[in-house]
Amino acid sequence: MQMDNSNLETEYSAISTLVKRKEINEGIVEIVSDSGEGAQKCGQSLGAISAKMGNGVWTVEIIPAEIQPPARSKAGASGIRVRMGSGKITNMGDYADLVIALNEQVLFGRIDQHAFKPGTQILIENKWANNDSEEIKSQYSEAINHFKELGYKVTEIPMEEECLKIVRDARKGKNMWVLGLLCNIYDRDLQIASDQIKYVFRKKDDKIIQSNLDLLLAGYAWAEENIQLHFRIPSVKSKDDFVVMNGNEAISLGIMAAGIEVCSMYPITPATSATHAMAEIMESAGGIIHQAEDEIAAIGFAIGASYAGKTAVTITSGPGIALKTEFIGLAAMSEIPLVIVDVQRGGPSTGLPTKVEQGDLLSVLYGAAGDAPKVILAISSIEECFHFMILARKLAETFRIPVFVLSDANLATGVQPFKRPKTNPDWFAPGVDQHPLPDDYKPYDWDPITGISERSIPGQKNGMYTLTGLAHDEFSNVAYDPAINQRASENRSKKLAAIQETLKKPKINGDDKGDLLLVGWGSTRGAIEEAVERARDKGASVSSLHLHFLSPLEPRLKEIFKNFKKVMTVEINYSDNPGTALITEDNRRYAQLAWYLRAQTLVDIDCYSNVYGQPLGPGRILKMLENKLGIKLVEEI
Amino acid sequence: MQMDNSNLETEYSAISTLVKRKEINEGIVEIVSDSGEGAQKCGQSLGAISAKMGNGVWTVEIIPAEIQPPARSKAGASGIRVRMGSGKITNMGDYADLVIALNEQVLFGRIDQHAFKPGTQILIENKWANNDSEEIKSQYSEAINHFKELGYKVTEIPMEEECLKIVRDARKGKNMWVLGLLCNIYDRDLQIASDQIKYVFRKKDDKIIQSNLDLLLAGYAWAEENIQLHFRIPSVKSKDDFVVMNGNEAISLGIMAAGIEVCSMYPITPATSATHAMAEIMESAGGIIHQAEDEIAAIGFAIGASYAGKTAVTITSGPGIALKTEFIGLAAMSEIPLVIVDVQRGGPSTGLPTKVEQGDLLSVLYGAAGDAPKVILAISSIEECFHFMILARKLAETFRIPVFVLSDANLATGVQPFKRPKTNPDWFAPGVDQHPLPDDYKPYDWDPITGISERSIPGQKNGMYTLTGLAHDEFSNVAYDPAINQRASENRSKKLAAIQETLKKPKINGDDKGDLLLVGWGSTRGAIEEAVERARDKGASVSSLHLHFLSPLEPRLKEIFKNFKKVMTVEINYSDNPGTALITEDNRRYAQLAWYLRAQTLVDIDCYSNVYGQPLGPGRILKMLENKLGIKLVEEI
Amino acid sequence: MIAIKPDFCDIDTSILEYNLEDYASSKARWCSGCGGHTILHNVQKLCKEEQLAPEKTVFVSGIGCSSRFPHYMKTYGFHGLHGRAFPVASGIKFRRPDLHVFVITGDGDCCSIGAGHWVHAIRYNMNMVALLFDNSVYGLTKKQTSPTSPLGTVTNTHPRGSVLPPINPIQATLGLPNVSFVAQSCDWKPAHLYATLQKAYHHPGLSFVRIVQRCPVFMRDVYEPILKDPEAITLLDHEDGILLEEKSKKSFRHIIDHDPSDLIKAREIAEIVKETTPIGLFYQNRTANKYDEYGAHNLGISTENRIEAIENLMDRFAV
Amino acid sequence: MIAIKPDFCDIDTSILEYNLEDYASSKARWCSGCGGHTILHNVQKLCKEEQLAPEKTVFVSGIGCSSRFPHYMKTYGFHGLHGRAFPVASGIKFRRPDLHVFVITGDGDCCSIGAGHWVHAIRYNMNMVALLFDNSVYGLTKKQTSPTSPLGTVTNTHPRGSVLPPINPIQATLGLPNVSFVAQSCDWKPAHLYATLQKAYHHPGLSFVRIVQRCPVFMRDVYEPILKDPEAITLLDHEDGILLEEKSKKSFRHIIDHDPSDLIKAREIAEIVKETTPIGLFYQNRTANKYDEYGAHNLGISTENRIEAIENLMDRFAV
Ligand SMILES: Cc1ncc(C[n+]2csc(CCOP(=O)(O)OP(=O)(O)O)c2C)c(N)n1
Ligand SMILES: Cc1ncc(C[n+]2csc(CCOP(=O)(O)OP(=O)(O)O)c2C)c(N)n1
Ligand code: SF4
Ligand code: SF4
Ligand SMILES: [Mg+2]
Ligand SMILES: [Mg+2]
Repeated sequence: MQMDNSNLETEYSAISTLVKRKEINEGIVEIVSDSGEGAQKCGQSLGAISAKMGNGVWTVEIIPAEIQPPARSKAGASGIRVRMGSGKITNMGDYADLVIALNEQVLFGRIDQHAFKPGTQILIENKWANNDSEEIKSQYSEAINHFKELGYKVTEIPMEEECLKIVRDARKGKNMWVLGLLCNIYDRDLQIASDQIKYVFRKKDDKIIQSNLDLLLAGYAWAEENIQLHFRIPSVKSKDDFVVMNGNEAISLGIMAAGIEVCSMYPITPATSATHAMAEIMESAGGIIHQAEDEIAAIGFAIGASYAGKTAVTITSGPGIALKTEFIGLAAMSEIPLVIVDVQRGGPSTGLPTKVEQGDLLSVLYGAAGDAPKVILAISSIEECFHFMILARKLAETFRIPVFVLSDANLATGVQPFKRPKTNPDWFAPGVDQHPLPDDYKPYDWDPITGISERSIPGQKNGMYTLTGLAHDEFSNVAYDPAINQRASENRSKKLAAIQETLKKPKINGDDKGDLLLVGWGSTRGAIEEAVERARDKGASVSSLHLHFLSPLEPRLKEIFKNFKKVMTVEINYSDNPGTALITEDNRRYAQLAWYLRAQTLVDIDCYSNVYGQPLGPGRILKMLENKLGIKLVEEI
Repeated sequence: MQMDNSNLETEYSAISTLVKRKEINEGIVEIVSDSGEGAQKCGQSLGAISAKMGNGVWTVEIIPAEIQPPARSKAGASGIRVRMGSGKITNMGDYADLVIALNEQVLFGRIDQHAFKPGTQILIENKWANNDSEEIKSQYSEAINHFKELGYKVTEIPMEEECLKIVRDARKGKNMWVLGLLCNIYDRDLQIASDQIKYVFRKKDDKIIQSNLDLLLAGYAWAEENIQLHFRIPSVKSKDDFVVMNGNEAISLGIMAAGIEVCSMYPITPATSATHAMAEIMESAGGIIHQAEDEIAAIGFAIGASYAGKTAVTITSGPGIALKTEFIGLAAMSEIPLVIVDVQRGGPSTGLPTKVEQGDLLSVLYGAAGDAPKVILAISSIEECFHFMILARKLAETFRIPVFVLSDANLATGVQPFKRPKTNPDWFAPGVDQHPLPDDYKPYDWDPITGISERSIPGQKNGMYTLTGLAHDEFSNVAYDPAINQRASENRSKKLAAIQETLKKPKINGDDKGDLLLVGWGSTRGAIEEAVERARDKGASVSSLHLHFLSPLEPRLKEIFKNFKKVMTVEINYSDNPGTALITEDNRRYAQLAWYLRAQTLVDIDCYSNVYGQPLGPGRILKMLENKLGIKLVEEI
Repeated sequence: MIAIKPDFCDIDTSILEYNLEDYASSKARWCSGCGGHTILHNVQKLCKEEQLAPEKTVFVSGIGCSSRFPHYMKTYGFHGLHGRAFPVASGIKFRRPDLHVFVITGDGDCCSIGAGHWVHAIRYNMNMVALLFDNSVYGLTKKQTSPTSPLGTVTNTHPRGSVLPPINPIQATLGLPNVSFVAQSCDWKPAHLYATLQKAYHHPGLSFVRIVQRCPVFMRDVYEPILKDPEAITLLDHEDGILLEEKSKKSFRHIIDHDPSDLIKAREIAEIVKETTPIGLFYQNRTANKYDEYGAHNLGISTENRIEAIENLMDRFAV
Repeated sequence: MIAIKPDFCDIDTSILEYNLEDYASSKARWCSGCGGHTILHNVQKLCKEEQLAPEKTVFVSGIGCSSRFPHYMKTYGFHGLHGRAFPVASGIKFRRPDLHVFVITGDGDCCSIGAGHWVHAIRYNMNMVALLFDNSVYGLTKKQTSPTSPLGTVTNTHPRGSVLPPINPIQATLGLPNVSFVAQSCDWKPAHLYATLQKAYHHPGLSFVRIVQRCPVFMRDVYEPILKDPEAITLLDHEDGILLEEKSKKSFRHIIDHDPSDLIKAREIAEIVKETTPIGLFYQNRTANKYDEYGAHNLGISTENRIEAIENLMDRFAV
């Protein structure tokens, strides 16, 4: 489409110079509404615009449990948080500085979740003040007073009224008016903003695009005149290209970039959206998504595809992992390359399907009966969601081993810009080998040191063998001699030691000795490192270590731990609180990584963990450090 | 049936006084044959007879992998080992003293499994020596020579020939002739022996019973005249009544004695035979076995039955546990009482279906995603197979928690006499409570200290609630407030601490301080304790500890471990051997209990384990102790 | 389902008057216009008409929008695992003949991940009512293809349209052993839906009812044609079938007379789904084996008999 | 199954002469008299007649006596998990149209634990041959009831006799969507068995063949009557069906003419199992959708196109 916006441009520059602006180096905005009011689209656009301007950004969606929750309800809060900064932003942060609310009720859920602090600016739709229903009217005014009591700065805004000047149905469009409002408040580049709108509505007709542009400008102008909040967030525009996406989208891109051709799945929150991102494009990239009848069939199908050709991937979440357990044992036993992505959610059982937890580590590590060695990788950023898929595929192929990649609900929906990867053909799996094998080929000709053996793929002459889950020898013949099972088990286990050999001693964030070392894995990285930096700025002797390989573990951890007075893991999963009645050293149940590291290193590793189902903010961690170290770290609010 | 055996009796006494006998305090006999030759019936009878005479006994079957393996083949070895002693016998022992072989080929498998030692007496069917087939003839003579080279004492015996004097088809009957032979060699009471035969063949007609009695006598007489092996194993006949059965039979009796009314299962080796034992009788005991369409349905059905009434049981083995994982998470989350029996077999995957492994500990402990607390009990004797079912049912009911009972293939088929339990009505589950509940009833009214709450059963007025696997509050309402999930998780976890409170500090076998403590769990108990006693007799400073509660762990273990220079577990599962290339302290993968105890106690616990798929004999453990302690413990053979 | 008083537990049998409110729990959190709402209402009406004691009534479901159903009833409920409602319900009913057990399942829950249990539940033929909420899509997970999605349905997993013809749950069920009651209705014909629920409730055995359900959020295109076009629905009519008042019958353009005892014919009719949506009773057989009767046959034996049985078994192992 | 050469990997296409030995691996470890032996022999014969390259042929099985089958073939084999042969085979075939894939499953493996996958494998209708070895019992685990055990069968789990009527695998399959080939034979009629295997092999789509199999060790009573009584078997005959030579036809007392294109009729005939065992082709439809064609449609795209597609997608996220 083409449209003339020369006049627009002048207009922009005209406006965007008038006001005085306070320079801040970050801002956290939330847009909260009933579902279906487009709050998320508004926030994602704000994030993209900011990223284009060279700001660091992290956005995370606020998702209600139901498809269409009751309007104006606490549980129905739907929306998004956008954290923008002059530097790199790696997590959602703590309290919102500014909140746009399309009704008052949806804020109560956020308040329960400690999303706001005294001083938080709340810009709220004022139409409820004179609603026909007395009940709503009073709900509204009571809420406003309540918010003020809580110390929030409340500004009532005639959003509906203003939008109706431009569109007939304010529900469709209010979000772009709000975007304009925010663009003014945070000094976003209107040219970039309008391009963003054109991109978002690219499939709609020009009229719609034009009216949304009008709304943008109207909101912008209204803020200019009526609002006293004007900030500037300095940014350094890097010459690199960037992409902005959420973790699940990055995983789906990574799968394609790895040259994986079969993604076999069964829908489950929060993993499914990764396949949605893929479904449209994967076929043109030479791959296909198979939606199986259940998780067992999904992994069975992936295993069949891997066995017969290129390493396949299956993607799921906790309940699905449980169902895949038996097949994972088979993959480990018969050494079938396979990638399993686990986008973790709150457990146990159905638990908190849309919320974050790091609760699957031990179940993937030990899930299957007997000794079933597997590789476990943990993703700690959106960017890694992309690159680890390529690594996982290579590991699976080279070592003939199932490789788990652990993500979680926080990464799945978190959005962050990262350096645009340049697709590299070396990332792709090689073509399916169909060359004849030597007459004396053995399907499990285990290398005595590494346990690695060369697999044969149907179609290869002399490669014929019967793969089996029964104990078997080098020829895959069923083992009747007891010595065989011991030997085969040793060889399968050696592969993990061999992989560890290829790993470097992990880097530490901060000094490599001190009072306290925090150890984390997965999506908590940004929050932990930010907290550690803030604590160190205040003179605390604390460092952090973030693990990406969980099986095998990264090397020389004990050596690292020895240099700290105290070591503790920070995780989002359950652990007993030593304070609790009946909980003793004899029975305390530790967080999952802590448990695992204690066994491997015998270091007395403590843990800080909880199952609130929310991403850990740096502030929470800082508060914990304050108690542990007895130093003042958090400024009271 | 009635038959006159007055003359028999005199006959017996007549014979059984002639020869001189060497007194031994134990003997290990193996009867090995093609399957279908009745070796097992022969050995079981010998065991029962010996138990009746007041000897300690352990018998274990030798089972081929196929239903009907090829005759005269190494893999086809089918038979039984019987260990008889003057004292209590708790395991299969090490090397056979005497072997009855119905053909030579079946011995090769046993030799691979180190079942014999130089000096072992082999009494072998000699008919093969002049078989029509040259091939068989030479196989036979070569084997005989080979056996002699290995130092076995071989005696060739005309079994077929002798039996044909009494029966037309020697295949049917040879086993009872052999029983007679063994009764003479070990001085078994012929009256008891003939009663045993009458019992075994009680469903057959008198002619058959008579001919088997004749075979018994003939074998007995033949040995008297032709064999120089005559032993006596002193015995003390206790006044208590005893029962003799295998572990699976004991489990099935225990299930009934617990008053469990629903056993929901899907067939799997080695668990299934427990339900066979039950199937016939359970209905008259007020229960029913449900054979479900798969393991998932089996546990789902059991959970439904528990939810609606009395605690039910589901029984399976490793691959089945994998499939039950998701439902186990639900049972833990929604606090449904349930008993899960896992008769462990060799893994991973299909592994070694008929062989023993203790490979499921970590998978049942951590199998499900998130935090799913459950109780885990480990059975260490046939007698416990019975009593632990009663305990498990009570724990499940009292704490509203899934309870695992771990048995294994060794206990499943091992046969041992134990004091006959007197069925106690207190063992039975109470009737299904249908009394109205108070109006303010809460389905999860967690006790702040113990986490225990009272469940309501459909039919109870005011008890209505919707059980859910979603995070929920005291009313089982779906949790939208993040604090609820944390609180509920804490309460579910408290139950384990509460159970540990009720446990005593475990007893130690041997001194409670010393150079080395062996820690075991499950079926290895007999072998470990026998080895420890033998080592202590030789002056070694070693003790052993056997754990029955694995979740929660028994209390004050760290305190116990501190009194020993070295602590190591002895297990039948996989662990890396520190000697192996690339295996370092950083990556060594420990045996399962060792792993778990290291994490909980931070004591540097070593392990001795392997996956040969065989029960551990005391000799193997003694040899290991010899190396560890540098003391001579095993007399060379 | 006929409630039998079990002899092993004492029950307060005083008869109460239950009203609709006695079955209604928290407000249903389904989207507005969701077919679930009408089904819920008619099930509550059934409970009231039949005066089912709430504490004697259990709704068992899997996971899905539809499976949230038990949370909206003020009876016992079991909101279990995805695809596993049937095994749980069977376990509940096995030793509790006195309970009224309903299974609530979705097209993904029943026909995809739960297909194996569905096959065997039909075979067990336990005395329960099973309601398949068939909206031809995965609702809760936001629009993926379901086994009953029409060929070519555009979903998030098949943006180019689904590539396989849908399962016909009626036909599939009619091919299973021991099948005893198979009916179909839709959420927007309340009279027919209610009559079907009543017939199902009174059937001795497993009553399998597929309810064509509207999902306005994701599947408008699938049901709207049926909704609009009066030709699109065909009523199966028979004195032994679902009985409607004459006036409500009038609303149907197509009526086929079908004797629900004729299995062969039922399968023939089940084929016509390509042209029209048949609603009514396809098949009923009151005499099929009931696995719950086997489950209940030895309920409540005395402690003495129990001890005796165990001791007898023990004797076999005595030495 | 027609082998298509995929364009994404180079294959040595030189034609060889394969003999029976080229397909025979270690001696089959089944009991003597087990029906498995004849089935194995006829499958090997089929491979030879069709000159299937052993390295291009894959036998996929679950767990059971029957599922040991792949170990006895000198081709590729996948002896997987109990009940899961179908998903694995589907995954193998999905991107390898050039492979000849056979599924070997037992009555417990397919109709009990594998029932859900069975339902969906029929619907996927991928170009493979599926052989159901139906001995009406769990053999490997030593005689437990299977879903196809006749009512009243005495087994180790039902010493008083099984309590439910058996699944009729033919009828169940005929009720499923996209079904394209359903046949039945038995292990002791080698000519018919072989002809059936051939017909199945040449069918484009999933050929589901139930083979009534003898288990002399556990189930003599079930098949011996059929074996002895010449009335007990009914031959389905048609020019489009399984073709037998006249002389072998002679051995059948009962012959029904059945057109395999008639699905309604096929279901009617499938009911007669109570009186007799029908063998032959029940139904065939060459034109049903094939999921493997969907799986193969974008095979072997160039590295350039792959990169381009990824970069295009990346553009969407560019800032
Ligand atoms: C083991 C498992 N796999 C997947 C899911 C995710 N999931 C929840 S509901 C659902 C399907 C819902 O579709 P349907 O059964 O038709 O119910 P509807 O929402 O349409 O009523 C899925 C795949 C889950 N909860 N558990
Ligand atoms: C998950 C799992 N459950 C149970 C078993 C035990 N098992 C092995 S084969 C089998 C059934 C065999 O019956 P069928 O499929 O009819 O094959 P057959 O032996 O009769 O040929 C069972 C239950 C298993 N191996 N894995
Ligand atoms: S998504 Fe569809 S099925 Fe689910 S509640 Fe909404 S309308 Fe109903
Ligand atoms: S048990 Fe039956 S099915 Fe299994 S091998 Fe033996 S005869 Fe064949
Ligand atoms: Mg649905
Ligand atoms: Mg079978």
